[in-house]
Amino acid sequence: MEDKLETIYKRFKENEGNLISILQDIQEEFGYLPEKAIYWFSEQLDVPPAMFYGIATFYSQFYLKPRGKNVITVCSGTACHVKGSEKLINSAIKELELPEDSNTTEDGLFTFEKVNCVGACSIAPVVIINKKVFGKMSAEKLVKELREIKKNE
Amino acid sequence: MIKVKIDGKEYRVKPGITILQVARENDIYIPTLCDDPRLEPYGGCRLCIVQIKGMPRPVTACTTPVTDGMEITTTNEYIEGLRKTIVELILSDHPNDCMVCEKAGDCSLQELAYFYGIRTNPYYGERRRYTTKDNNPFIERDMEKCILCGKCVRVCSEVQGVGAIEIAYRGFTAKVTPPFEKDLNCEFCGQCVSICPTGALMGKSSLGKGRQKDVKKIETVCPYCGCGCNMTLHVLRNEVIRVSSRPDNFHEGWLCVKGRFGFEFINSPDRLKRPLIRVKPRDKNSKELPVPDLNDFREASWDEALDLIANKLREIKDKYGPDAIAGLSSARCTNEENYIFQKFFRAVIGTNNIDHCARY
Amino acid sequence: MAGLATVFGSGAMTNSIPEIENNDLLFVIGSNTKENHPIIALRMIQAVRKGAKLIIADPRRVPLVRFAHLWLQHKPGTDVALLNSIAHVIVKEGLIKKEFIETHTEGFNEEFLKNLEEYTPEAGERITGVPKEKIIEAARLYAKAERAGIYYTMGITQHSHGTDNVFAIANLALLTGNLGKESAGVNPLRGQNNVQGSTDMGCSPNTYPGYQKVTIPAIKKKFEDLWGVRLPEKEGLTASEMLFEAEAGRLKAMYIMGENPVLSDPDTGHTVKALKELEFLVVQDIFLSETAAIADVVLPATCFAEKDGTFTNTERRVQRIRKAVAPPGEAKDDIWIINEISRRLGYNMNYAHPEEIWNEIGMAWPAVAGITYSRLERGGIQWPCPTIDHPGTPYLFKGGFPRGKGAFTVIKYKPSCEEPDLDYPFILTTGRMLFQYHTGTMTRRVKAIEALYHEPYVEINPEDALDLGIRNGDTVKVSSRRGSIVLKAMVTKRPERGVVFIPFHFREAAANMLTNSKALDPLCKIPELKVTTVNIEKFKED
Amino acid sequence: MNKHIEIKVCTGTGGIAAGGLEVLERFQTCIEQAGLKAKTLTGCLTHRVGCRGLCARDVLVDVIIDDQKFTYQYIKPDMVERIVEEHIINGNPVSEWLVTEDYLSFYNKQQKVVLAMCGEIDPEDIESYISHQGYRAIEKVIKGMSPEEVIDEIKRSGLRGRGGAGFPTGLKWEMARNAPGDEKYIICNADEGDPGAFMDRAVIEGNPHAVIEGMLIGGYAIGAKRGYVYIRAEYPLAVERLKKAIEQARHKGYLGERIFGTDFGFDIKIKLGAGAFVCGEETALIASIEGKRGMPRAKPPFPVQKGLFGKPTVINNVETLANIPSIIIKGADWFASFGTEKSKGTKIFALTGKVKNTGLIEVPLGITLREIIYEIGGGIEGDRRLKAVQTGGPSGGCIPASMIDIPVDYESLARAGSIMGSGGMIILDETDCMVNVAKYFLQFTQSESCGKCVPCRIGTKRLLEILERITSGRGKEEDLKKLEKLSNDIKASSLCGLGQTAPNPVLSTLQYFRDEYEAHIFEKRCPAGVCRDLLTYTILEEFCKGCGMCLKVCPSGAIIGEKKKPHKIIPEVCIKCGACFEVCKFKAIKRG
Repeated sequence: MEDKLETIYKRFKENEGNLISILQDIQEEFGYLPEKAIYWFSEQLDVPPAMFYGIATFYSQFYLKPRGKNVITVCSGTACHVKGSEKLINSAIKELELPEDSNTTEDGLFTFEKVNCVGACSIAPVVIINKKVFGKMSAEKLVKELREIKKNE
Repeated sequence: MIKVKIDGKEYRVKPGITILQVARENDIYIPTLCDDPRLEPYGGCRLCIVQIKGMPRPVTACTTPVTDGMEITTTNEYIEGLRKTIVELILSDHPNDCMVCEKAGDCSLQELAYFYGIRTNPYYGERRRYTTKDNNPFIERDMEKCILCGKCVRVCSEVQGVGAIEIAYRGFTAKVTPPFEKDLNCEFCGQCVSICPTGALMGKSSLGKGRQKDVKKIETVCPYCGCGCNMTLHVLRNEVIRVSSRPDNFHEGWLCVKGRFGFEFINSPDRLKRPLIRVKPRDKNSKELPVPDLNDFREASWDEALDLIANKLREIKDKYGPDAIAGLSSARCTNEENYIFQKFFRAVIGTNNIDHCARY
Repeated sequence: MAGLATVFGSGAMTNSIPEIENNDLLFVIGSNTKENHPIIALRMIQAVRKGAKLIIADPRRVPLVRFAHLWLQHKPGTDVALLNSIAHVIVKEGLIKKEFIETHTEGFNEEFLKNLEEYTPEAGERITGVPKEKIIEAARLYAKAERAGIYYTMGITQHSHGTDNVFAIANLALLTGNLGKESAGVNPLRGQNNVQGSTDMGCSPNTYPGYQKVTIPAIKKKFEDLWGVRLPEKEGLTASEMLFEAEAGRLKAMYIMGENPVLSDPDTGHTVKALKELEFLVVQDIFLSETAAIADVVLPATCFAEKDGTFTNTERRVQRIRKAVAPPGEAKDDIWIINEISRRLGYNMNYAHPEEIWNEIGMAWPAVAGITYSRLERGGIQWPCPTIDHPGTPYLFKGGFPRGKGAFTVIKYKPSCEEPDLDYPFILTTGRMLFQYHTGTMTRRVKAIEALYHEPYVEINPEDALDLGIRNGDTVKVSSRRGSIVLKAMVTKRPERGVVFIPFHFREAAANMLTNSKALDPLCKIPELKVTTVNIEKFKED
Repeated sequence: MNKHIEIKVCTGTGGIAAGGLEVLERFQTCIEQAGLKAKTLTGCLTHRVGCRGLCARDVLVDVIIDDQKFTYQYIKPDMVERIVEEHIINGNPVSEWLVTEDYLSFYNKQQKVVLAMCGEIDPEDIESYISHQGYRAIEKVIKGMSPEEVIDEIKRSGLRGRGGAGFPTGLKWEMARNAPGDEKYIICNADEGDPGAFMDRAVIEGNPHAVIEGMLIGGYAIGAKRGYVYIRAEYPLAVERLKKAIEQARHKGYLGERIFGTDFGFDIKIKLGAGAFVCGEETALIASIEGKRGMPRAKPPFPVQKGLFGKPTVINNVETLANIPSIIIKGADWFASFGTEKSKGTKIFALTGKVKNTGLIEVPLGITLREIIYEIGGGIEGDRRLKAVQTGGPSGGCIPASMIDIPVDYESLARAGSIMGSGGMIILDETDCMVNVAKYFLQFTQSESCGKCVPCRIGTKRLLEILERITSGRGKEEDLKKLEKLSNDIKASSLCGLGQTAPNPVLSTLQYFRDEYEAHIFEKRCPAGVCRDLLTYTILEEFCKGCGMCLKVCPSGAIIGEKKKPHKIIPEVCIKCGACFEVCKFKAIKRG
């Protein structure tokens, strides 16, 4: 872990980065923000860890816990909303059997989340499955896709 | 100097200062929960909104600098209506358990609720609930009472230079917290406690010891390091129950952990209460660190102890001369005590063998 | 203090705490301000926020380093070399304030300049371990600042050449004219609430109240008249000398009021032995301290909250303390006790209230004559304050130095008494931590503090720890030529390699079991608590 | 057979989602294969192009043979072979796949200034931009205009900020230029956070160099050497293209030191947003670029006085900056010839919702909503009835169908209780519940409130709770008054634009659709049939054929019945998800 953090630290120095870019880099590397990594940087930069924590919890992009292997994102922008994204969300939650207090399945295979508009409103409703954008999605199609992934795992 | 008009009256003021500063200097009341003259303006609570002629919407007095010719209205029905809504909103997300709250009587929010006569609140709804408790030994953090004024966060970073807490999350779920919601681990100066407008932050050692009524407040000086911080001892029934410091003193009311929370020794059961006379002879051969043990002594009356000392000192002086006696004074005694101690050695014993441990 | 008094004719902080905020440069050397003078550190942080530059010279990465623009991590005991090489650069680059030197100082001569010559930045680097670029930068920052203040504490004074260190600091301020003006100066920060006061009050073997020398006949006469008795002629013993005299059997009785030298003085073994040699030992305290434990008579005294009086803080500010609660049991305040003993010895003091004493002090020392209890009701007053209408003095030497001119001193770097060798390869420096205070008689009786900070520890650099096979939290044995203690290792980058730090608050592992009482500064007799060589090993239970 | 053949495949986010990259790849392989066989297709190019607007019909492909252009719609990879064979090789366009007539009507009323090159040039190739007069504007500026002249030109053009508030761009530049300080910054705000808006994404994806050139000119005008693009991390393709564009511009010497051999130097850094809508607010955006929590602060001081790192800073939105090069090249008068008296030029809208042609449009300001909806948008989906137009996203409002003849400009929209906003335009029809729409936006702003000020942090939460009560049938008469009062108080007392505008969706729906609120509160009924708690589903026995489809899809097991016999819904078990309603082919399920 330390080697990876050193690399991020170097990049931060070279690119005149800031605390947000450090967190983005850590997340890029580890998939989430490990507590240890934050304390490591806190010591390197003599910046209180609380400051990192404040930033990490402010921006919705950051995750403090590891995420699922497959990330399903349903857009809930206005266009998607009026075109029925609510239904997609309900069917996905049901299909994935998500626990009450978490958006990641217990087996760690799926993370499911809503996002504010991905800017593909003209093909609403939109779902992003592992970074691939699916437009004009329906609940049936989404369930089919999810089952497909489950089958291949 | 520039001219501004506040509520119809003209004032000549320094340019660049804020409307709130002008108001404070001229004793014009504008309510605020998030402003403190010792901190950077924040503009979060919005209670200090005022109207300025020519501006489309109200602005906050704490963040808006005065400009020449500015015409400011600090109070009217409209503004007071907005302020009342703000207080109602804060109260709608507050435990409102003033009956048992440590801060009652000294709480800015309670004061505002009283001022605006808020008995029933038109706004109600979800309230923040926190189940985990902060187990640090110094500061009670009841975040359900927190109104997110951010003063604690600012004092911790701007004044104390620590940054142990930060506002985490956002919107309705925003919360002042140490990193990763752990127990607070900081310098425990308690600056945050002193500046908190509500009962969200309290000193643990004072909890349940008494509120404002009947508390005597005595101005004195901290017994620890040489900074000489002014402090106020809150005394109830012959017990110091709390220490605070006035923002208008020369250290601006700041204290450190020892000054603010280190007063418990006053009431320690270990305090010496009667003179002691040694009964167990000293073990001259041991160079080990002595272990204090009351069993080595017996209690004595003052007369007995003082007579013994006087006699012993006279005896030694007579036998070996005054220079066989020496005194060590204390850097923690008062000037007056130190003065008479050295006077005692010089004038009564007759020696200049007088020093204090921390003379260097 | 003795050092400063020699240079300027007065030994105290030249400037006051609120002024710090308007400094544009702060040079903090040998002071862990954030932990030992927390509220003064807040002013420094404010100054930095307002744009001041902060230079810190300290062998440890003290918390204030977070706010520093430049941190000089010099080896313990090399302060003179560091300060002289900074002075060297200031002179060489022509950054001195000529006019100030000409009108206000003396001793800026050939000898002084010649001595500085050898302290090139290169030489400075060799001795102190601080890169020469940083020495040069520090010199430029300090000399070019409009208002530069120097702040130091025991990290400067607790050395066998502590006075030299102070002289070297004074030289810097004299070279750059940073005296006699606001937000500058030379500022020793006093470690205890009333050190300033107890020195002011004449609790020292060579001066009466107000730094008036006991050896000057006219002064002696003045006090004899005031007190109505004949007074002794010769100077008395210093605290460290008292212990040597006691050990030798020549000092027979001691009366210790509110101090705990067993824990706070160097070489505990020596202190204990010396005190035990006494025929009669009286200790007056609020707790049964380690020193009281070996006393013949222990008298219960009152604490700050139980009495009236005044304290004088580190910036010469005299302030009132007030009685808030009644003392426990039969405990009595010191004034009553001394009154009583005096009476029994045939001298009637009979002070009814501290105010009477204060008024007498005003008669004895003109610098506080203008300070009265009724004036103090409105807040503290900084001495000198000679008359009732004088506002007090925030900063000293506005019109010049009391001794006439500020004196430059020729100072040579001398190594500390102990230098690391094969048997004792580490340098131990002792000091305080934020939460505990001095020997802990008060703070160790505060539950919250004890809950978190009850354990003694030794700070070790990670690389040293690696070499010794020590991990964070391991139990280690630290030994010196005088003794050994066992405590937890705290592996941290705070000290540099080869240096370890132990706070001296803890009786369980009393740091002063290790320190040296024989290495004293020749002038003021302060012991070298900041440099002791020690060995460290992993502790094995026998 | 030396024909010039060009094939343009749309690969914006919409295009890619529809399979644009696969289509492109298929074209490349097919042509290669064909080329190998016939060795005749030497002049053929395949291009990536950005969004051309009508994303609903993606993948759109242009086949241009010797200036003869044919556009195909809804192209899937397996259709490519036939197009290559029949059209490119044999010269017979596949007529059933070509765009229909209404495709053209989508473009007729549009006026492309900013989007002129989107869909025409390859956004990943700087030469493609240069060949369309790219970087000619900055050359003109640097070589022949003083900063004051540039500012004057922009002022004369009447360009106003396209991010929402419509502050005159030239004036903003002038204020920054006049602010004391030797270090200044220009920031491109590409943190397009409004749900339902994607103009900035499309512009950067389709023509990133125009934004860069706009920043260069702005930097020159105000005296900045450094620019930042603050862009959403949720737009990976836009970020990628922007990065490439900046690198290419540096390589070509348009960015860096001594541009065009003059003393002027300028460079751009990209800062990725991390997911906070409030960072669209200028002071919050600045905090975020500095690496802090994106909390707004009170103005004054304004960013043009004290902005990024405490230095004078201009923040312009993507579309604003993309307008700049054309204004410089074609002149202020040309630009001012579009639009109305006070609102000059064109505006891009993301036309979405219940309209037939959804997509990105650019129209001259002053056009009516009717023209946009019925001529460009082709009317309402399913020929249902228009109910309202939502503009300005969460800060805007809903304009009722009765007002669709108002011109689209800053002032008219404001008068109608909405705002221009950054360009989201969502068409709502009779099946949309306006209370639900207001609740949707409040949900959004409430979850995006930074929490710094009381009215926004707690006020929006309470507004949302009231709306939730109303839509779930627990609304009371007094709630309407409360909504109005609280909305007005939040607007008046919030710290930043987010809170000051958050109640707009509530206020405008209350103003125009009060009857819907009243139906929810007094009749416990949702007229549009959207609010789930107020709906009941019943099976009409006379229509039910007992096919069992509803029983199969019901997630809660609320439907019982034997095959071939009428089914029944058990109301206590029904969770009102509407699955049965949608699946029934016989209209046997009644919702009400």
